[in-house]
Amino acid sequence: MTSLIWLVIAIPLVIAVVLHFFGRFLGEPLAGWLASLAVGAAFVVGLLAALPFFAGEAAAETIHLWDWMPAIGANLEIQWDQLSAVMVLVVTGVGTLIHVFSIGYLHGDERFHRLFVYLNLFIASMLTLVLAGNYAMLFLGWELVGFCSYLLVGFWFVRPTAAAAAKKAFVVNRIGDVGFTIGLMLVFTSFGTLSFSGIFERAPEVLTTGMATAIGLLLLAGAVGKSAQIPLYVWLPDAMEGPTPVSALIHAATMVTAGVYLIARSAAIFELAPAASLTVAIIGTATAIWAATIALAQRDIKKVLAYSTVSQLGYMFLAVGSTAYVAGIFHLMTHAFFKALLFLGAGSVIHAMSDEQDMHKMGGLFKKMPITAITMGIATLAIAGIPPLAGFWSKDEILGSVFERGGVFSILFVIALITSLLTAFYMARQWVLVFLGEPRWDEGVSPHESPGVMTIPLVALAILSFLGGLVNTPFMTSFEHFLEPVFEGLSLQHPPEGLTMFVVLAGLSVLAAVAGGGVAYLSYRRPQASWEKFEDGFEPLWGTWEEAYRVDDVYGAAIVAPGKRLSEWAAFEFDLPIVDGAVNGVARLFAGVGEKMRPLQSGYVRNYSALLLAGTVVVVVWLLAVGA
Amino acid sequence: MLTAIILVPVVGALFVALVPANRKELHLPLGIALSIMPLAIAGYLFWVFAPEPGFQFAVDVPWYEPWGLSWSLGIDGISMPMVVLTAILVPIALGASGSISVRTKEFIVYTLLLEAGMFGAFMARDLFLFFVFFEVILVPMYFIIGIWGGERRVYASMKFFIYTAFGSALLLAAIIGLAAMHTSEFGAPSFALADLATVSMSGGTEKWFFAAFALAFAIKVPLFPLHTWLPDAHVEAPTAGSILLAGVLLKLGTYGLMRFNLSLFPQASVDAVDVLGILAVIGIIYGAVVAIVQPDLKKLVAYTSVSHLGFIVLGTFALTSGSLQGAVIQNVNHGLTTGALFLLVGLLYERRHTKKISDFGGLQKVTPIFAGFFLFMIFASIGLPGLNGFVGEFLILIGSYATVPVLAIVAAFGVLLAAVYFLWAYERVFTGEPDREENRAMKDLSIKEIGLLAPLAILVLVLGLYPNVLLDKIAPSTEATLDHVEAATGYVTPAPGRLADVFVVGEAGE
Amino acid sequence: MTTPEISWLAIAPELVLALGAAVVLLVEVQWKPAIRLLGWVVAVTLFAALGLTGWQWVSASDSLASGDVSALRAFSDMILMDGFAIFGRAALLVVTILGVAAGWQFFRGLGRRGAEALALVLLAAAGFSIMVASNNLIMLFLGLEVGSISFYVLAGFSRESSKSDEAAIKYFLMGSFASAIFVYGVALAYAGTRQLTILGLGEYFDDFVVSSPAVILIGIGLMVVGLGFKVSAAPFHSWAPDVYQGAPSGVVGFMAAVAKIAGFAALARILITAFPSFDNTFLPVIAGIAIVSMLLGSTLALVQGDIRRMLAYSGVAHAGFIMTGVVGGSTSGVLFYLVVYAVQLVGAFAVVAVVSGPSSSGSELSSYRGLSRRSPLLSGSLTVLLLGMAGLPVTAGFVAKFGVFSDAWANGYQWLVVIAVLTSVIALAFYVRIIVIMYMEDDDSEKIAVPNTVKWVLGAAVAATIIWGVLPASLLDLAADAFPL
Amino acid sequence: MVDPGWYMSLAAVLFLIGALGMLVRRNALVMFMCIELMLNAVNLTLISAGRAMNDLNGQVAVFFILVVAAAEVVVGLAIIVAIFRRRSTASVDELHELRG
Amino acid sequence: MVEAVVFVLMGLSAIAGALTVVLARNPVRSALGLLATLFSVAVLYVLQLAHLVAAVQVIVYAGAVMTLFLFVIMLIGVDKEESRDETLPMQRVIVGAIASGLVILVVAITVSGNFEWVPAAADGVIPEATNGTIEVVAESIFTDWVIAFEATALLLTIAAAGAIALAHYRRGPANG
Repeated sequence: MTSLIWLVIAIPLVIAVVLHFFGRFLGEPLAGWLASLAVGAAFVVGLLAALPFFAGEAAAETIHLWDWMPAIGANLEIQWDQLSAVMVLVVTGVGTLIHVFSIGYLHGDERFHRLFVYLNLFIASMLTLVLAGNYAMLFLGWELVGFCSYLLVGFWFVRPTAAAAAKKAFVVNRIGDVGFTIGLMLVFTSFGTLSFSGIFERAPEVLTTGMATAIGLLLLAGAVGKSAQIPLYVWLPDAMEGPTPVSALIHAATMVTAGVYLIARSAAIFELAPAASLTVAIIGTATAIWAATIALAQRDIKKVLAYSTVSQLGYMFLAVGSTAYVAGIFHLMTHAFFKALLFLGAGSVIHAMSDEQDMHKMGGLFKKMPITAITMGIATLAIAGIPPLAGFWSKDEILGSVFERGGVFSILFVIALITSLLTAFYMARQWVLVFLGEPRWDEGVSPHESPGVMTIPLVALAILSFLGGLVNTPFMTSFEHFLEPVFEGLSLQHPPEGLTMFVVLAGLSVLAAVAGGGVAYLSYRRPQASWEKFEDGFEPLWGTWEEAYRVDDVYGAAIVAPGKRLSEWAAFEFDLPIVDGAVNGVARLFAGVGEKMRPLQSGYVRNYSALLLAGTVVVVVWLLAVGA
Repeated sequence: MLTAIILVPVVGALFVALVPANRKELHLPLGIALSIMPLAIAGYLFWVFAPEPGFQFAVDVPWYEPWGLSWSLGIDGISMPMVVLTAILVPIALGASGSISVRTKEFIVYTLLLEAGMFGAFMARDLFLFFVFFEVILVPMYFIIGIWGGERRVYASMKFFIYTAFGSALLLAAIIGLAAMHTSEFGAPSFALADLATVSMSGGTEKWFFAAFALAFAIKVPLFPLHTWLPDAHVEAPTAGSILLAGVLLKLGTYGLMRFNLSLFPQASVDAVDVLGILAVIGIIYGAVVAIVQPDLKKLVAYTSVSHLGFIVLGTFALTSGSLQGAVIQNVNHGLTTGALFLLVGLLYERRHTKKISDFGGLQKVTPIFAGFFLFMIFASIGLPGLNGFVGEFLILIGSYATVPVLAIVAAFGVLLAAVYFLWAYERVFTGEPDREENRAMKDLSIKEIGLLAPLAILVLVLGLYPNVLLDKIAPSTEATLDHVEAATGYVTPAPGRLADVFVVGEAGE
Repeated sequence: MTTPEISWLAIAPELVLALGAAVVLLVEVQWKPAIRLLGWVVAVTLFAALGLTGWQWVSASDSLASGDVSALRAFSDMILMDGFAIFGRAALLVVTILGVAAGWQFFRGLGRRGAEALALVLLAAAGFSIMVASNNLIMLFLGLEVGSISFYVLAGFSRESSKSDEAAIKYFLMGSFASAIFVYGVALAYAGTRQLTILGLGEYFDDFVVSSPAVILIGIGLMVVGLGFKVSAAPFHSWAPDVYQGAPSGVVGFMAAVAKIAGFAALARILITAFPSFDNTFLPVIAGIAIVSMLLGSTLALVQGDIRRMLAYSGVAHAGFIMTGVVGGSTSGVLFYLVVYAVQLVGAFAVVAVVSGPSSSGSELSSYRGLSRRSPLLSGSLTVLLLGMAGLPVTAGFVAKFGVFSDAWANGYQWLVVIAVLTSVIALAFYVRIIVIMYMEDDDSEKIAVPNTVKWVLGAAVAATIIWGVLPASLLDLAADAFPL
Repeated sequence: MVDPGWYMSLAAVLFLIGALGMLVRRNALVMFMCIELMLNAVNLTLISAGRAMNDLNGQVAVFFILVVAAAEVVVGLAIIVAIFRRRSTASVDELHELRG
Repeated sequence: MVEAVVFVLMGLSAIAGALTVVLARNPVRSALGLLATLFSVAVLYVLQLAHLVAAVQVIVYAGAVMTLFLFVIMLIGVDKEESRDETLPMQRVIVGAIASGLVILVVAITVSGNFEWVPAAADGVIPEATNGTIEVVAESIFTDWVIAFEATALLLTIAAAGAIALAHYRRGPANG
């Protein structure tokens, strides 16, 4: 079965191609179902292939597909181990649900089938990423998902904002990719290959700490871009221009977590570069709190989730940065569940509110759409970290590991704790604003519960968010055991042993969660006027948060505008007048010389004979000079 | 076989010339048909070509012994891809010339002659012969630009002609000099590449000769700061002209650098790595930066060529297996993608009679297929993995680091800029609401036009995912070239520059 | 009382030409026949001469094979029958044939005076071919004058334009001035060596070492100037543009081409055969003249508004290129270049003659606008010929340039070659200018009818340009065999 | 007897005078006389050289140069007359239509 | 001794004549100056035993050529005095430059001393030249130089034909 693992990539890919050419004829909803089916099939294949791992038998293997760029030891080969298995299952699993959801969500869009082409393509790319057996192929998937996100964010390209957002997403990612590429240069020069199997065993004897740190940081640059960390997170909020299911799939569950995956994958290298790891952790933490604060004040339902995603990714970075890779991946998984759920829920809401996204214009939707409300509620609790939901376990493991690490990490621990408080706050705020309180809808909107194709995925994800955490509790660390072979021989960071420590830490985090959530609930339960006053109470902070610290403006002024000016200067004030001017100048020079010499041919015989005689004299003198 | 592939277009051209001028409807189909024949031969060559170093299908017919001239052709892993590329692009270029209404006949004739010239230049194993073709190519291209070009066609064609001729003038001097040195050393003149490579010369002389060759090719490439003829030529040239210019003619420069500079002047090449590398990298960044704000779509693409060919030059002189293979295959890749892009821009122009970006907008809604192809080619050119552009650039970048780390790092930013200029252009041309009336009325691609683009798209995809169809056949020759350089100079490529250094993972998978 | 030694074969072609001229004149006086009859006479004469030249070639190569060199010296060393002379003579005759055919409209237009013109053409050909064959410098001078004087007359032949006689007087005054200088050079060389023959000089310098060569050097210098004038090398070129422009376009091509061939043949023979022992002295000077000619010629040609002036200046540049070949020290390169260039030049002027009337003076570039529409034949062949002159590959012009440059390089004048190739780029520029006008500027004035004679000429010229460009061996071998004695 | 060098020096002087005359006179006829002057200088040189080296060829050569000179005179005067017919002037300064 | 005196006299008159040619403003004067020179040169020929040449010089030149000259001068107007003022810009300068250049050249040559007009004969004494009598010259002309002699025929033909073509206006359609 494992030898057929390539099917996981192939199936969605093929279906994508099929839909690309014939989707139009299949039309709605058939195209959607076919696509979902494909992803589902991929999930099944992945599951079957992963069974041996669950049994704890099979070891990792590398399946060589075909040569790609032998000269740099980069071929298309699949690395099939527990880590990739987890990723595959998460991607395909969540992917399937989101596909189904999209069928309902995109009902009536004239480019219905197109979306599923892109989505399937994305799934295929994402799987390529996680199944890659070498950095080149990983980069292949890495870029392809970026490409798909470009397509999907710009799905409604007629909206200039969407088009711009798509471009922004791709370009910002590219910035990180430059770092990634350079990192790969270093990797190749140090190892003479890009293949994981060739790198990780030999890492310790090949790499110096310096080199390891350099590589680590450069890979980090790539990860920062893809996973929307400081300073490159700015593309993610804009990316919300895409259809909501897309946001759920790409910008919550899967693609953005690629950075985390990359670092976890490269654990062997980070192992040798503590400095790099520390940087990862710091960036993660910083992002976590930074984004959380912004999320506090957002009015757009999706923006809240977007920043929350950024913040949660920060958590994961913190985890992998403090070498708690398992915790990181674990949180990645649970986050995939509940954040996908949240986005889909938000999608369902937006769908119901006929594309209204401003939470100030919502409220009191609970009665109208109970399923959405409840499922989203579960997700909210999960992300807030209320036991025994998934979020609690994963977040708690991260906090625990960080705490256990001690030293500098203690500070990070504190910040992370505060962040979880904020998280609880803004999530609760969102839920309350949307579902409770008196309706603040615009006239004409008549909310209604979404159809089954949309609610069923919600329910499914709700269940996952509820139970997903149980795979790895301090009491039953099966997930950890499952992943152990991947990180063999690396010093993994674990939460502190012992029940007491666990209770204390859990208590702390729960306390934070409850506090945040409670405050939010109490303040936003009350009528609009009062909670608006409450928000004003935080001015000017609140305003800054709402405007996301105006980072975009800063970047615009600091990078984009000067770049444009430079380019214009180069094009119109340097290239044309100077470089090209020189060329034309030479041409004109000769013509000019010619014109200057024309008078020589005055038309007067006597000038001519003078010239002749002068020439004669010169020749004779020269001859005599040379000869005698 | 090789002689045939050159003669077929020539004879074809004469044949077309004989067709009465009033039978207009015949000319274009005839031309396309005639250009398919070389394609068939090229396909056969590609098929039969064995992945070994050295020249294959060699032809050696003495031409004028007293001067040591000989009609000697042959293809190896470096030239074979170029021959195939040429054979592919010419029919497409002709197919894209449906809009050429005046003097169609002459147009076909020139194009076919151009094709013959390009074949010859890529296959020549005798420097005199090479120069003949290298120079002859200018004439038909000059006419193509000058007669069927845009408003400033005269200026552009003149500039193209004279500028490039200037480069080749010194090349001629250098060739003469080499032959003379061969005569004085071995008693008999010869222009055969193999013979001239054995001429022993002092370092200084070698540098001078190298400079002459490099200058000629650098102008063709074009390498910063010798690039300014290119935008003008492209903007004015008709679609077919642009396709062939960007697709093939520029490659003569990079090809020349690989073929002649490396094998004739190894020492000088090794010494020049930094100089040319720096120029190449400047070209990469500069071309990209300048491209960003170009108001004219065609000019933009032209400047991107400057940027992309910088990669090829960098790869060539990084002198590692990876980078050199990358350079060779990037020759093909750039030919395909940029050729396709020029074709698309040309189709835009046919529809709207403007190339100014600001005149467009929202086209994706009106012409989805068009937009699709455009986006596809853009991303191929940006270097999206899975498409061909990536393979070349990645090989070049990763490969170059071993020898010129700093340059490789800087070059990596070119990839970023590529995304900037192309995506911004795409955004302005294709996305948004189609506001202008004429844009809303624009027709999408016809079946015929799709027929022209599809082959390119397929090749782009194939080369992106399975480049080995070429790399296998390229590698032996590039290795041979590098061995030659190392042997002749005692220069040692820093690990892991050569294939031997590549760490092969135990045959995983089965 | 010794009897003169006569070798009819050695002078047979000239004899035929002279007879032809006489016949033309006498028949004209006596019967006033239709001009085309005279045309046939001329044609027969020229082809007969050409045939005899071929015969000379055969016998010359025979006697070379049999090692009997003395058979090649005729009339007590006055003239030679070596390959060089014969090749040059053949070239002259071919060019004359083409020239007459190209200018036929002109001759016909002259009516009664046509006979004199034709006779002068024949006599000029005879004179220059004597010049090419001469061993004795005075003999050479005679040939030179025979040719030149007929040219002075031809230049002023057309009475339609006032430019014509201006051209004539300028050509005449400058020409005789240059001749005087040349012959003074001869005299000085004689004074310095007691030798009047080229071979004699060569042998003299083999036997004696000249202690104070000043006189000889001045002599060489003056001879170079005199011949340099004939081939319009700068700075002795000033007559050329005015004469090319003023003289009737029917004959100017012929004049230019023939003068170049004869002048360079003589120059090469003198320098290479007579004064080899001084080459280190005069080669730099020749190289200098070459450079001045190339630069001045091409830069001035760039800015000309009249195609004939342009061709004149380009001729100056070409003189420079051929000088490069002379510097290269091998006659074969020079001869090849001469033939190719002469043919191309005649062809080009044939076009000029059609476009701007056979007896006109001056032909504005503007009158070539849109020629590609008005007469594809003319524009096409002119394009080929111009590209040939520009020295683009697959034209004979390229092979020619390549040859002379190689020689110069091998002879140690690398810097000269570099300058030469660079100037050839400038040259390319002004040739291309005309192509631009013909092809890229439209003007739908009426079509141009091309006379058959011109068609043949163009056919021949274009064929030669292409064939010798692709398969130069045929001509190059001949040129290689045509070394001076 | 007088050293032949003197004769030749004299010839040289005459030659130069003639040459310079070409530069300063604008009457076609006079310029032409200057050329005759130069040719005479040539002749004188030849004869002196021939005498000095006891070689008859010098003298013989002079004959032919004389003939050439005569022929030139005929044609030259014809041209001058022709021009005079058209413009009634013999001053070459007035002929500069062709230039540049 | 006699030779020396005659040489000096005739040389001076030759130079004087030459200068007249160049400087006289009236073409007739120039013609006469030229005549003077021709005569003196003829005398110098005689001094050098070139009797026949001298005779021819007088007959052909003084007799035929100069007559022709004077005839033409009369034809195109004797009174045409040529003004001295130089109309061409720079011409004076150029001439001055060239002249001075020549002077410098001559001086340099004489100073350098390494200059001899004719190669010194082996035994140092100049051989006694043979008289340029009709016989010897004629023999040479009609044996060694016969071909050149024939060639002069061409010259004369051209001269005739050319003169007619240029100067003689027939009645005829093609030319007025």
